[in-house]
Amino acid sequence: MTQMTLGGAINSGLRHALADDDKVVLLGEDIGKLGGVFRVTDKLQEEFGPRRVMDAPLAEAGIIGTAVGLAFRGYRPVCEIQFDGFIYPGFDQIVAQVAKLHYRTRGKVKVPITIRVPFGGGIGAVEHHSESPEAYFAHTAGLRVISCSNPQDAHTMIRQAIACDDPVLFFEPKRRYWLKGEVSEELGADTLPMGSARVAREGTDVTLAAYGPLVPTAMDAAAAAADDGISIEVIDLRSLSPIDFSTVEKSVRKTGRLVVTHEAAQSGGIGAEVAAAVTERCFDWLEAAPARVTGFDTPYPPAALEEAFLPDLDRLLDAVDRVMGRRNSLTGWKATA
Amino acid sequence: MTQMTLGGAINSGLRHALADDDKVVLLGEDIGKLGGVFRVTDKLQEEFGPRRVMDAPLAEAGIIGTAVGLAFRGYRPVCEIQFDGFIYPGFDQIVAQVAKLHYRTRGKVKVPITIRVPFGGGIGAVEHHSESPEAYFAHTAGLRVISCSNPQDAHTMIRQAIACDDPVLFFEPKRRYWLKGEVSEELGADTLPMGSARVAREGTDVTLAAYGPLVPTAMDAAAAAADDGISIEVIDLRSLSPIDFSTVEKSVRKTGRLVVTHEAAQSGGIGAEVAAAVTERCFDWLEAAPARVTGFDTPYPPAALEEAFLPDLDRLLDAVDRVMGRRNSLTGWKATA
Amino acid sequence: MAETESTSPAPAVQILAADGTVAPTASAEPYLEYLDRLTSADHEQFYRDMVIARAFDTEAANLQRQGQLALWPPCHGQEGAQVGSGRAARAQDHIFPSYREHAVGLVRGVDLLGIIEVMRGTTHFGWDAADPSNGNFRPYTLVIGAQTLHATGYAMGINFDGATGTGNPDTDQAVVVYFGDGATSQGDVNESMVFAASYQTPQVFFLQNNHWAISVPVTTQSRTPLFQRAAGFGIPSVQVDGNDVLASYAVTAKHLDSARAGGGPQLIEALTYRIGAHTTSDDPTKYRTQELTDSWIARDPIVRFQAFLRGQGASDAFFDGVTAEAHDYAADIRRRTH
Amino acid sequence: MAETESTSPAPAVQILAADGTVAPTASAEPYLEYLDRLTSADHEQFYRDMVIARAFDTEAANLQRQGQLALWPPCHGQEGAQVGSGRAARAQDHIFPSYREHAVGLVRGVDLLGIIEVMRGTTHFGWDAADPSNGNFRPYTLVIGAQTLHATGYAMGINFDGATGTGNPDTDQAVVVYFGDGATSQGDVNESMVFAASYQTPQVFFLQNNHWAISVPVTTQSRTPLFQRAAGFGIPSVQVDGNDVLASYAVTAKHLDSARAGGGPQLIEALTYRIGAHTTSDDPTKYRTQELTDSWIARDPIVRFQAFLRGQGASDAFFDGVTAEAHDYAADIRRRTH
Amino acid sequence: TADAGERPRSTPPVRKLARDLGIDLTQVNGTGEDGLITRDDVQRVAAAGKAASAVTI
Ligand SMILES: Cc1ncc(C[n+]2csc(CCOP(=O)(O)OP(=O)(O)O)c2C)c(N)n1
Ligand SMILES: Cc1ncc(C[n+]2csc(CCOP(=O)(O)OP(=O)(O)O)c2C)c(N)n1
Ligand SMILES: [Mg+2]
Ligand SMILES: [Mg+2]
Ligand SMILES: [Mg+2]
Repeated sequence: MTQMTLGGAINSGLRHALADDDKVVLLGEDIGKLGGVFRVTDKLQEEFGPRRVMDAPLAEAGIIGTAVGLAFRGYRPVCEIQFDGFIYPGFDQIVAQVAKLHYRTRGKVKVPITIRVPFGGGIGAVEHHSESPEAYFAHTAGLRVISCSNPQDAHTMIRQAIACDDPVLFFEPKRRYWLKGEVSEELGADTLPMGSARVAREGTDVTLAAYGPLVPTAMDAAAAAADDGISIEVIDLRSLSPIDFSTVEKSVRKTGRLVVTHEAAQSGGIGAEVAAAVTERCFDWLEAAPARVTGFDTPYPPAALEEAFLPDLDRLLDAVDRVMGRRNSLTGWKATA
Repeated sequence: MTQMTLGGAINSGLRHALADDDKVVLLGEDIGKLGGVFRVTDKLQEEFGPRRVMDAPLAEAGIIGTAVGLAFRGYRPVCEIQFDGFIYPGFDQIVAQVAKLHYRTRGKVKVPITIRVPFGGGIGAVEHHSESPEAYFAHTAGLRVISCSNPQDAHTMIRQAIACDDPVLFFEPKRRYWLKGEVSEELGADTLPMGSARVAREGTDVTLAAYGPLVPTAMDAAAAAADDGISIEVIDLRSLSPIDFSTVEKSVRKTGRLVVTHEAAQSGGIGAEVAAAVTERCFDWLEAAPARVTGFDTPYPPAALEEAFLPDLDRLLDAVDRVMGRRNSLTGWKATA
Repeated sequence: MAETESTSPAPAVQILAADGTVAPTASAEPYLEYLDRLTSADHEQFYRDMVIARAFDTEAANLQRQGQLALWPPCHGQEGAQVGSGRAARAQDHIFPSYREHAVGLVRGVDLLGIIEVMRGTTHFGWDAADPSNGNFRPYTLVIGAQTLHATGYAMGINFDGATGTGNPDTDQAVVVYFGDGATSQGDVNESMVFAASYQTPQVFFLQNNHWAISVPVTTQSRTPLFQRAAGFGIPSVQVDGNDVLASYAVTAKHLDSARAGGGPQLIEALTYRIGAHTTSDDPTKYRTQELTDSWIARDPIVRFQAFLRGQGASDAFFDGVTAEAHDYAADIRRRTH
Repeated sequence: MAETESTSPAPAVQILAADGTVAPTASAEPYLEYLDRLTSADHEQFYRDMVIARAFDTEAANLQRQGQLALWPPCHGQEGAQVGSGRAARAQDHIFPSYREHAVGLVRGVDLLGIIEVMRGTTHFGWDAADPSNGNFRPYTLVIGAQTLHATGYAMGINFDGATGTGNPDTDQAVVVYFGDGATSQGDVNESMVFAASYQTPQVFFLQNNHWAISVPVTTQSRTPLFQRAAGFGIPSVQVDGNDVLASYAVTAKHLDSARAGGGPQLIEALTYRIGAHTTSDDPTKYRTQELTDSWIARDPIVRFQAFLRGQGASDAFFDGVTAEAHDYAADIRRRTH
Repeated sequence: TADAGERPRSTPPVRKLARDLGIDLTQVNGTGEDGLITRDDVQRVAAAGKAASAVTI
């Protein structure tokens, strides 16, 4: 076990992947000498050379599209998209090519491409640098979409993503890059498989499902609620496509209440799918309608307003109150209309 | 009132828009001399000239991006994307520019762009020509997303979209282009405003929400269910962002049961949002979990398989049985797990 | 002065005059050595390829009319560009087609029933490029221009593998990517040229300028000869008469060898014409005159090459044999489609 | 022959030698008449603009270090390219910047506090291009290259309005769009050239080649001088010494007039250098040497133009006045930021 | 009635009814499919409770 930051844990995961399989290549903007704008690829070019770790020309469609060709040739490309808001020029190649090739070719062609995307807000950035585009990809059949929330998962999951023969969108919670934790670089039999959710804290009253940057916030909410006599079970979804509904279902059948949270806009976000699917699976067990605590249905605001935009402890606890049927000082909401 | 096909009704709506406001310009691939691959812009270039109805170079980002500039200049561009599957190269300009400009400029800059997209399957087409990408845009704050299901709405809604100062994605159900109906070209006080849903058929047992190509299928299902003693209320959502939830809510509080349907993949589709939001709004009135009848979570299949992929009468009626708690011959499904 | 001016380009490389006589343009000079290597069996093969492709194409259009196929994109008129370039590629080369390269698929050994199956909607796939019998000919790509980036990425991989530039033209690999005049406007195609130049990929961009993107003339995409686009990306380029199968062959062979020898990406613009509709769903009478089409029919690549072969002494028996062979090919496709 | 070769380009247009003496290159000849029109008051204004922009830029970087701004993208070193081109645009022209055109904003009359506000995260907007006091200078665009298409669409609209090409250079409108060397790789930028050429828009593409896209050298984007990219799109282009404010002025003025007179789109590549970091979050020591930066500091556009003005007899009082004015401008920004 | 650790099973309107009547669903036997607590089950318990309290008073 080594103490690492979340960003450092990804760096070390990438180093393992590069060392283990010489078909692994990294490409992206500024990932070479600079080591990426978040230094997640720090020193990797120095170590593995500019052929394995490539500074691509400034074009996201070009990065994804050439990665497809590299995958055809037997490579396992790991693309970095510099910021969430710059993935859209590559959207066509991801959605119409990367996602469809395995299906199109009846399984003959595999595209083991990993697309790393630092995502989410909370770092005071300018426009386009704080987006949460994960729902676009989770709605796209043919892609795996995962997101990590702590250094160990960051390390494990990037290695699993690269080892996986399916294309994977790997969403890295950029405001947690500096979060520290113990990381084991031994991936063993007890490592959670890709695609599985994790019960991050057990509880009996309310299930709180989160992923990526909001898992620590959810853990804080659980701690605060415990003081208030409410027992929250926190689930770190980890995989957004497919979603490990059996873990969520088991929890909600126990608690009867669900709160789901993300930074992305509410309408059509991951929370809608979680709420709808859990309602389908757990209808007879539900004490209250699943509640969503999300970014608002506006573009991401200027940094000065992001605190108001991002789900926080207060908004999570308010939702907990709502599903518990309790009024509270924040919204004064009543359990039944 | 004139008898028109749905495609003809859009053509006539475009003609009105071009005639009423000389700032309206059409641009797209093959929309001029050819009149579009579906002939929706038939004769419009002949009538209004190549400056008003433009055959653009073959580049979707270019079409949307130059439309943004034209909007800055005071124009009201109407872009045609030739097929649903070709909107993705323009995704960045739509999501990062068109959708954000009004918010970014604190309301100073309006982008009254209409993006017309023939969408959906059922015409036996080759790959990329049968997609349902509407959920991507409904999840994008700053866009209006609408879809028509009959000639009158097609005519009314394209004119409303063009007149609207917000950017509008207009999804045209391509397999219904030849659907005929009476169309009044007088938009009067009784015209439904943009953004509103329509109760297409009244009923008391189950609310069936559909849009675009599946509204006629939903009407057929309601007719069939009536024979079986089940009274279905069909709601044509018409607007997918924002969704007119007050109309849906009113219906579900009456019926206690909701089925929602679309061709797009289930995970993260419009149905997830409808199910989640209706559960939030109508929880205490719900007799069963809202059911979704959608395309599968795979890429759109080859045409030979599309019948199995697309929601049809049987699958709708099966879902109706499920929310009614009835077993049926199709799935033998039980109301509770 | 530093200003660039579009000087009027030298005439396209041509070997055969319209009447089939050998009359190379001055611009053809650097390519002539590649023609010297061709035997008369090669010539006959080129002819056979074109005629079979034409018969296949005609049969497929018939099948579409009979409701067997959703749609058919004909390659009629483009056989010279396609057979010439397809035959120029070596066995170890990798081919990234768009969706109209039926004749290329044929010469690479693909069972063209795969194309039929894609167009009749029974599969999105068609054939497996990893199966050696398919000549490294990748499945079709329907999103305009997307395959150019895949081709460039693949060619990057060839470089990384050290599978090119060793000096052995018989094993050094290269990539040919096909795309249309309309496709040149897409961002992806331009980005693929950026990446290709940056990574100096062993790759030939083979642009079939058939003068139309559905109903839109090439002049809407560019007011400048398209082959000139490449120079600004640092990619050497040349324009060739695409209806001259020998010119298409020689130019492609030379530029492929140059690419495989470490010369980096190359671009060839083949001037040709889409004689038929864009697809069977299209109605060209809406946007172009029959006179224009007729003027290109007069430049038919098969007719021209037939005249050349006659000049070389090919017999009626040969032509009849090819006709019969083509007929059989088409009949076989028809039989297996039902 | 039809093959294109990248011939080594003529030297960039330059008016002032590095020491500030007037020594036009041969390539500058067509542009000289535009310089004749400048008065010494104009010259003094150019200098004032550059010095104020530099002071503003320095102040903004300080504010960032003090935690007032999330980030600052400095324009240090690019003032010659920006002031020259910005001053060349006429009042009726429309300007589409990227995110580093602080000096252009200044000369168009924008209150630069708006840029500060964007970078400190209090707004995404900054200023209203429809407000006449902002000189038709549109808000910044942070998505690389996206604004080039907006500029082209806007210029299409100018054409449609008949607001250009009437023969009156004082009212005929044109568009200037700014973008970087890195941006040239984006599909959008290439598509904007396609549309501009197709619609023959009254538009100047002003490419500031500051040699870096964050840490990536321009050679990764292109192995060919970037201005040559335009020719293949049918767009006349020229390379200019961007650190020579007079050259930047004259070249932009002439090409803008050509665009407004119906000459269609034009492209100017201004060779300059990003002296500072990409933004205050960047660490250039990771990827470039101080020697290289120093070699460009030696070509500072302000120093060079100061030498020119001294040669023209400008007084110490003038220079001191400008320094004081710049100081006041920066102090005012600082005061209003807090 | 319910699996270990799982909640009593019912539907939202029945839960609301129980809430309104002050009835704890863990104390109700479900007679519906697979033990689902129905409207009738709640009403039966309510009636019994009323009867019980009537007796107590
Ligand atoms: C991204 C995208 N946009 C639009 C289309 C629809 N479309 C199919 S073929 C075509 C014209 C292509 O022209 P060109 O590249 O010249 O190829 P050709 O058909 O002439 O061989 C268009 C617009 C598409 N397939 N993909
Ligand atoms: C589409 C997109 N991709 C990536 C980025 C991140 N990014 C910001 S600036 C930059 C480099 C831009 O280089 P250049 O175009 O030369 O402009 P310069 O910064 O040198 O002025 C990059 C990669 C972005 N803003 N937009
Ligand atoms: Mg074409
Ligand atoms: Mg693009
Ligand atoms: Mg730069």
